[in-house]
Amino acid sequence: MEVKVLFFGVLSEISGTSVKHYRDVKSISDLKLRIYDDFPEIVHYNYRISINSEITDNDLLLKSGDEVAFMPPFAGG
Amino acid sequence: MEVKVLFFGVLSEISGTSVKHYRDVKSISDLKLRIYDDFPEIVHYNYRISINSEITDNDLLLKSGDEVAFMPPFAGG
Amino acid sequence: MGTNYLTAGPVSQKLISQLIKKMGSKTNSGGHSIFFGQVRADEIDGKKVKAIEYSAYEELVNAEAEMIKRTILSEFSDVKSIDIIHSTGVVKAGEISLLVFVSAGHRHQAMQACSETVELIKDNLPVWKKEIFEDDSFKWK
Amino acid sequence: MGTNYLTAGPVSQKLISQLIKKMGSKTNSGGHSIFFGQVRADEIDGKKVKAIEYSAYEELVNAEAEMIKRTILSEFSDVKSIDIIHSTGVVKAGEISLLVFVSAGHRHQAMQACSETVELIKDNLPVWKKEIFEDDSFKWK
Repeated sequence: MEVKVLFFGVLSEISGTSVKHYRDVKSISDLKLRIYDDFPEIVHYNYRISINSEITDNDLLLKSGDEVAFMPPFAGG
Repeated sequence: MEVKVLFFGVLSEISGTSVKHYRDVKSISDLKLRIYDDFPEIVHYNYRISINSEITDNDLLLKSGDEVAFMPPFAGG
Repeated sequence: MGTNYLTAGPVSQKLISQLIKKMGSKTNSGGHSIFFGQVRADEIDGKKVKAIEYSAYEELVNAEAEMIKRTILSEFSDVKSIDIIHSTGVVKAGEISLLVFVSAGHRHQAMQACSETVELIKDNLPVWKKEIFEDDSFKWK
Repeated sequence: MGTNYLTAGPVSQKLISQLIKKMGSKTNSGGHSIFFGQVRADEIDGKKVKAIEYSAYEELVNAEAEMIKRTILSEFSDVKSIDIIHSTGVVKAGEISLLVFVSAGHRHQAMQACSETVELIKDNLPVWKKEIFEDDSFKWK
């Protein structure tokens, strides 16, 4: 299985990309560990997560094709 | 001496004019009596008065050339 | 008309465009709040309003509008500019009779100052209106 | 762009004119309240902001903007319409990056609903910005 991860705002700069694919991640917490491995600096930033355009604070299970976004605090206007 | 009296809003309709001149009026209270004589219906309306474009609630003395406005409640917007 | 605050007939698209176009000229403004008052086709006792006819005491409108601007500028330190335009004469239903345009450094003062300016106009601007119905009868407000 | 709420670059005079022109179409509206957010030429640590570059999560912008509109319409029964336009990409100092346009039967709901819409946008719209300085360095906000 594979999920698509989107990085926004300052996180896209830290990760050096706005999209990255991860394989064999069971859950949000699992994905976070993989991302912290790749980009340790991200641990220092505040962010919220959405799965398939729905914001969530829960450690949900992931399935193939899910789109997971890592979003720093919104700054529109 | 002569003062110029302006009637606004519904008061201009009751008096049938927007401008009228009055002679030999000493004060606001004096002028009001004269106006009530001419247009008795005006006594039933709320209004404020200005002298020379300055709103006042006082019974001021009038001098020749003064412009006195009778103004119903404002209704702009 | 001897005043910067009154316009004959509805507030025109041209006047509105002029104000909109000058927004970008102040690069220390971060927010613009605009209020448009529009004549509503209200139904009153079964009769529909087709227009409102406004009349104003022009000299006093000038004095009061200046006072409103001074009041707002002294209360809101972040406000950069305030424009007020009110119609006189006939304004048809669907047309604009009042424009208030406030620019400020930040959004909160822009919106609060605009709202307060509108209230001060309602309370203090010597303007009167009569509603004209479709059958040409009318009612003073 | 697959969204009704985002525009590439600054909110254009043309877009603004279109919204202004459609005001009169609803004769049951008595007030329109508009907020424009403008990019400020702020000075930060001695460097002047020349532009802001906005990025957005478009799908989520759509969902959140719809939610904001539903929230406002359920809270303000007198509101007739709400338009929201936010920029993506580069918007220079003095240009408009946000437009909120609320029409209502009466002025209070128009102004309150507009103000509350702007706050909901600030809190809930997935948009990010980076300030670009005159020397082309930048800072995420």
